[in-house]
Amino acid sequence: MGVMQRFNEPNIITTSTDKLFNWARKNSLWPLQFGLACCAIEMMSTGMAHNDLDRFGAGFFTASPRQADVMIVSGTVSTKMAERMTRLYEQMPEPKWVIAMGACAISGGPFLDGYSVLMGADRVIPVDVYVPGCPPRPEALIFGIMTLQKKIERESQVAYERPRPALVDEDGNFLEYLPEREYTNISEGKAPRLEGIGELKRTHVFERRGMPPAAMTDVGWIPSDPDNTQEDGAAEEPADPRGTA
Amino acid sequence: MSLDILNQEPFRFLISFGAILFLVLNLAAVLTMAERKVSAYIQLRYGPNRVGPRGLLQPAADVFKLFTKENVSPSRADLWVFLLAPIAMFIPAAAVWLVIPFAPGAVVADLNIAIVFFIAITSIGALGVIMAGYGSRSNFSLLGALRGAAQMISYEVPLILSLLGIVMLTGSLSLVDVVNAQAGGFWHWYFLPQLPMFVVFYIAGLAEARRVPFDLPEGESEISGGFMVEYSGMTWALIQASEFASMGLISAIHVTLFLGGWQPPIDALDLGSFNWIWFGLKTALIIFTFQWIRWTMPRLRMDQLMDFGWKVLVPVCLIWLFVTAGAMLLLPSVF
Amino acid sequence: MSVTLPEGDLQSRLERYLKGFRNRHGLGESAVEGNVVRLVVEPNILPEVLATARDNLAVLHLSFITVVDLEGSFELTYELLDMRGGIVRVKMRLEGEEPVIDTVTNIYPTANFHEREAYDMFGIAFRGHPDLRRLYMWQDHFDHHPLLKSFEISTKRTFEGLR
Amino acid sequence: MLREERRAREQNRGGRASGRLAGPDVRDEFGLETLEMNMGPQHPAMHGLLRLILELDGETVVRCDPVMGYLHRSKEKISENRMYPSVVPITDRIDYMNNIAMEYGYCMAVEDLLDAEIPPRADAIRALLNELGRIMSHIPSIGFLLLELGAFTPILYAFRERERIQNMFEAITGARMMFHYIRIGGVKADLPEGMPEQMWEYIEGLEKRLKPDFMDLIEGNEIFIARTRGVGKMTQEKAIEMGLTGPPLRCTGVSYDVRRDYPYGWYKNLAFDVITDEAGDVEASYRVRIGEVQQSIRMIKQILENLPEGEVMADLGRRIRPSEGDGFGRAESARGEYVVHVVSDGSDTPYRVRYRTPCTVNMQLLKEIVPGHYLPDIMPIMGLIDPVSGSWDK
Repeated sequence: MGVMQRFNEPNIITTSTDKLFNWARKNSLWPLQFGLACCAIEMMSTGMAHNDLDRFGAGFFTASPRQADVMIVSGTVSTKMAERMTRLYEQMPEPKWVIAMGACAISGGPFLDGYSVLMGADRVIPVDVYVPGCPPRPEALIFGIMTLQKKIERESQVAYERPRPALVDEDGNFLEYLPEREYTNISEGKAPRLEGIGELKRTHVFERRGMPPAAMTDVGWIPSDPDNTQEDGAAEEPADPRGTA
Repeated sequence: MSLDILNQEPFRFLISFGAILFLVLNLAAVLTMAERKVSAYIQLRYGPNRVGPRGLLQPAADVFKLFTKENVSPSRADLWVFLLAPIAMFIPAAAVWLVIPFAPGAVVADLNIAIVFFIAITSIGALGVIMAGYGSRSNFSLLGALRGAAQMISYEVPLILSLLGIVMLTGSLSLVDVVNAQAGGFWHWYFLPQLPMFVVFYIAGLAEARRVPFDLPEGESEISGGFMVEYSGMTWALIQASEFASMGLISAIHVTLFLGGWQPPIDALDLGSFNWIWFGLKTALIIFTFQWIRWTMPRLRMDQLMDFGWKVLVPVCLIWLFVTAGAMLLLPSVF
Repeated sequence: MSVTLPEGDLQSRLERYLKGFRNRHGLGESAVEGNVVRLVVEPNILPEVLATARDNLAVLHLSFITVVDLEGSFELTYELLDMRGGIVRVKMRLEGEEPVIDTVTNIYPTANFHEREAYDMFGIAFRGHPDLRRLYMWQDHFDHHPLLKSFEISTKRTFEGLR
Repeated sequence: MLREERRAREQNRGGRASGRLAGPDVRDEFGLETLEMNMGPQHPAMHGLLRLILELDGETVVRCDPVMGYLHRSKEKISENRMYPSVVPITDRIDYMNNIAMEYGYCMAVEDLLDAEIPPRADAIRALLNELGRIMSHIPSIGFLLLELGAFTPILYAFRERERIQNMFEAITGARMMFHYIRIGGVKADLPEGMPEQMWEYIEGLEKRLKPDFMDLIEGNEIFIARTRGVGKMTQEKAIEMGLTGPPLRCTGVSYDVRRDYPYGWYKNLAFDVITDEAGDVEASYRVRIGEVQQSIRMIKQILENLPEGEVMADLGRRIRPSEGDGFGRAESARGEYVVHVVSDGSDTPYRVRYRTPCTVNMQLLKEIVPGHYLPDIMPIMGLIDPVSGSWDK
């Protein structure tokens, strides 16, 4: 509501409408019908008769992201899927929330070692509630939704300005999630036939010590060529814990 | 004196129009709630029960949330068409309520061509579907719109044909006349002599209201929302409201034409000006059967839908028209 | 219209398979072990051996193709089932870092996805494959063949590592 | 008709034709194009993360190209870097609707390497849970088929049964979905006290409920028959050519079941029928699945009637270190033939683990069978294959 943002500080109008809007939003959280992996079965189980998610007004699973309020990332996010997931997140209209369901969506879980697995959904989209478990029980997901409801209750449209950490640190690194992302045309085109196969890089050591290299947090990550990095110097310098834009 | 002014023409019309709009919007909200509750009980669940007493405030929460939701319009969309489509869908669904008699004397406009008005206005709804699908410029919505156009235009034919029997019997196109002609107990209602037409109107009405098994334009599991795949926030809410309003409208017309409108089942139960209770009860019954079918049946395919419409419903209508006409010719004393 | 699956005694059937392969292709190292006919073939005669299996011996089902990276060479296992208890296991050794082998999709169309997977994971090129694209990984964003032993992931967990 | 072909033909004619009728190929003369559409990876009916690149002519599908890999979790690579016992949780997550068969296949492969003897009670419990898992997978599959046809309610009835079975599994294994119950050399623990009786009671109840809750509701429905009969029809040759296994193969009439033809574990002692159907369409696959649920009930009853006593775990030592060689484990999962091929180099970790998942192979069917069908027919065909994305992507 653009009207409310004209106020500089909270007043009786914004706080009372806050109450109404937050009440409405928290009681009508429509999840996106977005089953990624194993946890999707438990997510469905949550919506089914035994643990009826519809009791909380959250049982309407929308097929289109345009009508959804909350995205339940239910399962492992592979690097191939990460771009699609980000796009779905950006297609959802504001206000929107994300629940990371299960160990894989939180950190990569049992597939942390894998070469094709994103280390948690929060590397590409902001996550509000984490529901641990592999997979979490339906009760745990319901608890996650209720936690999200509590979080929504505390939201306000206009608030006193609080001192916030700077967006950019001294080195010029961005500290917050920035939705700017280049979409490349990923086409499943024809492979290079026999003559093209020789050009592929054959040897690569895939390392994950501590935090991943900064470029890896982005979707469409290409592991840096060890030869190139030596030539370019600090172009792809890994192990920046905050990640760069 | 002061109240008499309200009964004068411009004021009377404006007030009743406001009342109808209020009724339609509330009907949509109540029907969403009813839909969720009915589906829940069919599916061995409870349905919404946390918001307000027994979950009755759930539609209010939904509506306020949709009000405050961002309204996304795709960058490649045809913006005017995209934004006008929900309105083009909602207005016909609301306008036909003007000619429906709710109780003796309680009708906003007693048109003498009310049935033609109904037919003409409801066919605008198909235009809204096409606009929504074309304007969103998405493959899914385009498919939904094409399906919607084909389906709604095809099922208009049996819908209109099934009304003709009643027009012949009544000799009038006014809905008030139709209701008055059914006075004197439920055996005088038209669903008995016009039983095939009653069924055809019911089925074609399901298709007109885009309900399962004819919800191909939406086809949630096929084209994930069809023509409304790109709508969000209030525009989506308006589309939903018009869907539910048109469902209520089809039920109300169905009741008015075949189930005696506000006429009580037997004369002893006549409630005078409170006869709208009968009208409401009958409409609610029809709506419940709509919802019952919605949560029980699978969806038809496009070609099967067309086959059913043109090869089954239309011939049935035509045959029964001839039967009705023949009966009126041969047994003029009865009719 | 209908497919006839082999019937009769399993042992005699296996002997018949073995004899059929030996008569046509030689194959000195082949033997029957349990319900398995083990064949070791040279890569260049693989399509002929598989064609014999399908057309002459009516072993209709290609179950899977396993590729094992032996660092320097690849071992391929084609497992064929006659769907009635008998197994024909064709093993062969492909030398070289970037091997090329003839496709068997014209004999067993089901090999399509198996070969695409082998190309994706190991970079083995199948000559004559109708649609050789990567199956799982990105065509243009992931330039490695991840199941090669030269592609290491950093967490190797061993028994000693537990302590 | 492929777009390239048309383009080539247009070029031969010298550019795009004008709107006049000039030849027999009317569609091209008008310059009509097919619609390219992208279904998935996020789509309600794609059973997870499948992407279909479709080319539509009206509502008819001209070309269908499945693109997989959106849930590729590098399970084979991870398995190579783990010790033998700790691969079992990874196999659990392959086919997450029917996990127990996945564990079973892997453990059989390692036991084949080790030449281990499994105690009979462990074997019987494995078969028991495998069949229970099959019911747990098949009944929701039927529900999903109906859900994608537009009927929402059967899935809730199906998940009610699944929930009850999951409760029993939780009592036995400690987990609702990812059991890690079948271990190399046996099973983790014996059945809890009173579980056979509880299971018997449930199975009796399911046998009674199966007809009123599922068969009566689904089979008589005219719309269900109209949507599924003759849809996705394939011949036996086609099915075998495509390497199909499981219900998609058996619904064409080819009687092939790993449990009978390559018997393993306790299945040698059980009497059961391999359910086949002649029609080879979606409705037939539904009938095959219902029949298999009934056969599973029959098998569970047989196992429960004479459940052997004794240990449930063979003594293989703490450190599992098979000698060099190949180990094969072939099991019938709910979706078809599941094979694990373990190659050992004599160390703690497997040198190579190959999972032959049924869904990957069955998915080839889409490319062959969908063209020519209408767009809404894709959903019942997906129900015919009933893939699980963890299983086709590994």
